[in-house]
Amino acid sequence: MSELGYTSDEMMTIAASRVMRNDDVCFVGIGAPSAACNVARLIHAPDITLIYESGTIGTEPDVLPLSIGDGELCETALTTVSVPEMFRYWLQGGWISVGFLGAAEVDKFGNINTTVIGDYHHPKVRLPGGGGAPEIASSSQEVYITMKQSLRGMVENVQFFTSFGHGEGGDHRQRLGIDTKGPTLLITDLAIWRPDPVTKEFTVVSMHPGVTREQVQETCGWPVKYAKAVETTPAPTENELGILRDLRARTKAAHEGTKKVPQGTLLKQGSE
Amino acid sequence: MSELGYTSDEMMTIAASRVMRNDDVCFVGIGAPSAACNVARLIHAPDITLIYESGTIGTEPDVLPLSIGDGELCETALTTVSVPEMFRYWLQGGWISVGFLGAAEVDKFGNINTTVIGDYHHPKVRLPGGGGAPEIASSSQEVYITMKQSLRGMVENVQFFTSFGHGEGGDHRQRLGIDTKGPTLLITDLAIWRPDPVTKEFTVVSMHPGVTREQVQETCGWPVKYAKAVETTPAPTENELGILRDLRARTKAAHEGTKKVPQGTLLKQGSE
Amino acid sequence: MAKFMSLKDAVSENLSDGDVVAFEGFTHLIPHAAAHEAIRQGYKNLTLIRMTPDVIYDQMIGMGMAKKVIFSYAGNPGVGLLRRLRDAVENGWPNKLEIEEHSHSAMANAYEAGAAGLPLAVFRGYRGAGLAEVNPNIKSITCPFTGEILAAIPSNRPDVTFIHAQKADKKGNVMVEGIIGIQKEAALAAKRAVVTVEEVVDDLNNHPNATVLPHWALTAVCLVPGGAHPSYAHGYYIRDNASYLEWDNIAADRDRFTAWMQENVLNATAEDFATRVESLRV
Amino acid sequence: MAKFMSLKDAVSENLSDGDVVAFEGFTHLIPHAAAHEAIRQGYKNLTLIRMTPDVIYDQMIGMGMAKKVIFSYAGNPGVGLLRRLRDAVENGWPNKLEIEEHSHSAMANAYEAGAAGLPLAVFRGYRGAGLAEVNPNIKSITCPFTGEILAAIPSNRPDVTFIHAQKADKKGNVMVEGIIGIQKEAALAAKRAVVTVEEVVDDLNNHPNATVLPHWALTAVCLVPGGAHPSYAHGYYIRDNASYLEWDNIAADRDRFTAWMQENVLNATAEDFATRVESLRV
Repeated sequence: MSELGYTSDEMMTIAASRVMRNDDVCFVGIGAPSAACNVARLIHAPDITLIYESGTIGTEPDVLPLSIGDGELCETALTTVSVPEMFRYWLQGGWISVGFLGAAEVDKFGNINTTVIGDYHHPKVRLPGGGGAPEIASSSQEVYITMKQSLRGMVENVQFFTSFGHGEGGDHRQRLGIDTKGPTLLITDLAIWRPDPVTKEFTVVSMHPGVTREQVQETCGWPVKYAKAVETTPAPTENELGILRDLRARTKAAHEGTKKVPQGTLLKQGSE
Repeated sequence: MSELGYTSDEMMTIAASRVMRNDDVCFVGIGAPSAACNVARLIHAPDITLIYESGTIGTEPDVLPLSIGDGELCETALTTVSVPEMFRYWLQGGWISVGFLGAAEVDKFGNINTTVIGDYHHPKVRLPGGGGAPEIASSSQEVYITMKQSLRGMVENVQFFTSFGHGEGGDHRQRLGIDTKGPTLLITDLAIWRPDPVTKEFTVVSMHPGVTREQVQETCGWPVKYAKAVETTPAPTENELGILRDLRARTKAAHEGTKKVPQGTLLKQGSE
Repeated sequence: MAKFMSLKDAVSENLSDGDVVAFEGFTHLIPHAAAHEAIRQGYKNLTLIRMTPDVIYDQMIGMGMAKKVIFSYAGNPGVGLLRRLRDAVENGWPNKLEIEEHSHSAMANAYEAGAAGLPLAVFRGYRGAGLAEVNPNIKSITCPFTGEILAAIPSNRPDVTFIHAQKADKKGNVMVEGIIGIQKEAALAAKRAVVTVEEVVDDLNNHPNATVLPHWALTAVCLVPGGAHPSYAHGYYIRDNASYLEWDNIAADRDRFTAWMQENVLNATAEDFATRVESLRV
Repeated sequence: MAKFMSLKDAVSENLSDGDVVAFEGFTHLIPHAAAHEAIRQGYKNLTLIRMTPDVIYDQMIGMGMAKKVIFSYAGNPGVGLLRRLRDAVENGWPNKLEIEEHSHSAMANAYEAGAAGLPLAVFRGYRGAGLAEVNPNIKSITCPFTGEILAAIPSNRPDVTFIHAQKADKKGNVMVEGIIGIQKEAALAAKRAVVTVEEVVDDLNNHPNATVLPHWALTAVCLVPGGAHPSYAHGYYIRDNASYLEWDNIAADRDRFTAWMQENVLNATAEDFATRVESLRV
């Protein structure tokens, strides 16, 4: 924790939580997106609908799930449907207002790679692959991305288009017949980015308190562009920090105190 | 009732019930097929699976249903699925061993018309249409038809191919890419008919007790052909008649004794 | 986002002349009250979609509200023919009626594809069937992997769908159970979905995999106890078979039909449905 | 027609070298016991299908049983990568592994289409996605009504599917509830379906719309309590997260992997699963 009284990870999660609206229907990626969405639900968006690709609709977990198929997601859901129904009726059917994704590798146009490092057929590193992301990225009305900045993570060009953001920028989505908005927001541990209205390149619109432009650039693999007026992200409030920390403490405590390990709590949050 | 101690309708229903096997998975048309299938279930095929197109799988109604969507079908079913699932997974998926249909109009090749009398676009009589029949006829492994004989009902050529039997006969099904057997049995109030192995024309293989060839021909709109050895259908046994009459009595009594009219019992059995 | 409102308001806010509309229910949970409200409000030139256009579409057609019907089985379940629909098709009374006819399999697939946001449904069907020759909306696609030719029809995407369901919670989430039919698909396939329910409860208390329509997938929820009568609501009241039989006589004659509609629909209200099911409750 | 039999017999009667096989379960109800039995029986040249080929496919691949894997997400849920799968893809150990990679949406649609008896699945997908360029089984069809180009992929039709479920009745009808995932579709899409269950009961006592696989749609049913461990069975026992974490270490090293498989799979039996979940029961 820095002298600010919160960590950059907490700032990232809270900044991401603030963008979620009470009437959003959010297809939630596991890890950072899941934390942000649940903090939003606990603070200012009590009626937000959280959907996980395992089929759970309107779930309200008391602790953060580890995987997209944790039992608590089903137990607290409005209903749980089959996976084909989830992808056909709910995602492809157009009901998802926000697809919230994490990323191993993202470029300045919001294209994401979680498939391979190196050549697809002879990969240097074989990553898990896309899971639901390709169609979450094209069928959700808009896409938010959240991830920690790093030179490995934020690259000039992704090595594989696991999910399509704005492609080469501009109207590339429309040219491919994709009529949804695509990535409209990138929230990192240092800043909030939005695509330029014309070029669609991610542009810093707000920097978190105490963050310098040098820090942003050092952890980003492309020359960073800034909005004309860059704001300062409001620091986490005491209430926000309290809710987030309580949630993480519950998540941690939920298993440490018992031999019966509740699901989703022992392991670090990561991919699906 | 004739001097035989049973009606021709009872003979028809019992003859139809006898062909059902314990391991059949039967897509049941309402009316005569439904009565035959349930009599089979109560006599010699206790484990037969009866499926109605409303989505009820493995139903065991205590009284005969009136419509394909009677509440008792659901209450006694192994499970009830949505109508799209019924047609996609269970019928199109190939699980139905027998599709059991009634018919308003049938021809010698087992083609059925329940759509129109007269020109389709300017019909003399507009009938209800096919409902599930077109795909029951093509996706069930085989099709049984049961109906009372009449010159209006058994015609040289149906006026509309609501559901395709053997078309113009021979290998017409295969030529259309239909790989199921189609109509393999026609059970009327007078006789049992099976398609000729080559021409596929329905041929009398068994006549019910006391029925004459004249009676069969008088109520059939095409020149009737007979198998080399025409058998006599065994008369209904006391047990068969008892079960059928009990079922019909239960069906009748289920509503007459109460103001709360149970479903499916007040009206004459008819179409869907 | 579902709003709770009166059925009268829900119909007037969501249905317009010329709309493509589905009042769905597969024998069970037929939205009679919603159809009667639409009749009272006197819409015209509707395209009516339904797998089994039974009594309610017979009524709407007989009242001259329909220019077209898209369907797969036009019968009075367990009774026989639909006499008002026949009169329109055979004699053009009270107006000519365009028909687009499918099989159940096709219609079920068309709703499923509509709910899935697709423009078409693909299935194995219509082989040798006469409908493929008289309905120009029955086309085909060729499987690029096997060469198999499959039937293709447009998905059903109504402007508005009306369904009846057992219950809603106070947020407007709706649960259907028993013979669930095509209700979920019909609601999700539509631009707007209006649901009448038997009751509004604090908690749906549903099985984890029960059929639930979330409030944000619905436009309006209306409390109309008995709203399926003379159809039934599993767990609430049984089917009024006598009314279905009676309909066969009423619909057999234009004048008798008109008089019956005046008395039982035009001069009635949605609230009347509750009393109609009193003796049928389980 | 489902036969009750030992898992050992069910595997040997239904799985053969060279088969296309799915061991399905979407996080919940993963058929670990069935996979371990297949490993003990030492099949070769399998084509493994699964949306999320997690620990069990990592194990089967590491044991040299797979020639190809068809999948949409190859990760250890909540932990990270699959190290045996990586070793096969990156280094060809213990053998080269062919991959056919899809998205979840594609795989879910492919199972759905397989259950529906269709040769292909049609959906709106892969737009701009790199997989469309590296997977030749991603093709397209053009909607004959709107001209829209949609993705088309072959349906999944395994030779045999193994799933785990909560319970069967004595006829062999099987019920699944909670996160039902893709189990029903995977079972119905296959030529043969083998189900391991937590218990066999007199009556399923199921909700009218519960997910039930009728006995005649299944080939074999095997009583294997704990058979999903370290995955979970909703209502029976919780997920053993420690085992998933542990797997990351085991799979990181070829020798450690081989030794672990010897001790915990090759030298073990299906009956061992019951004891593994004892402390995890709810």
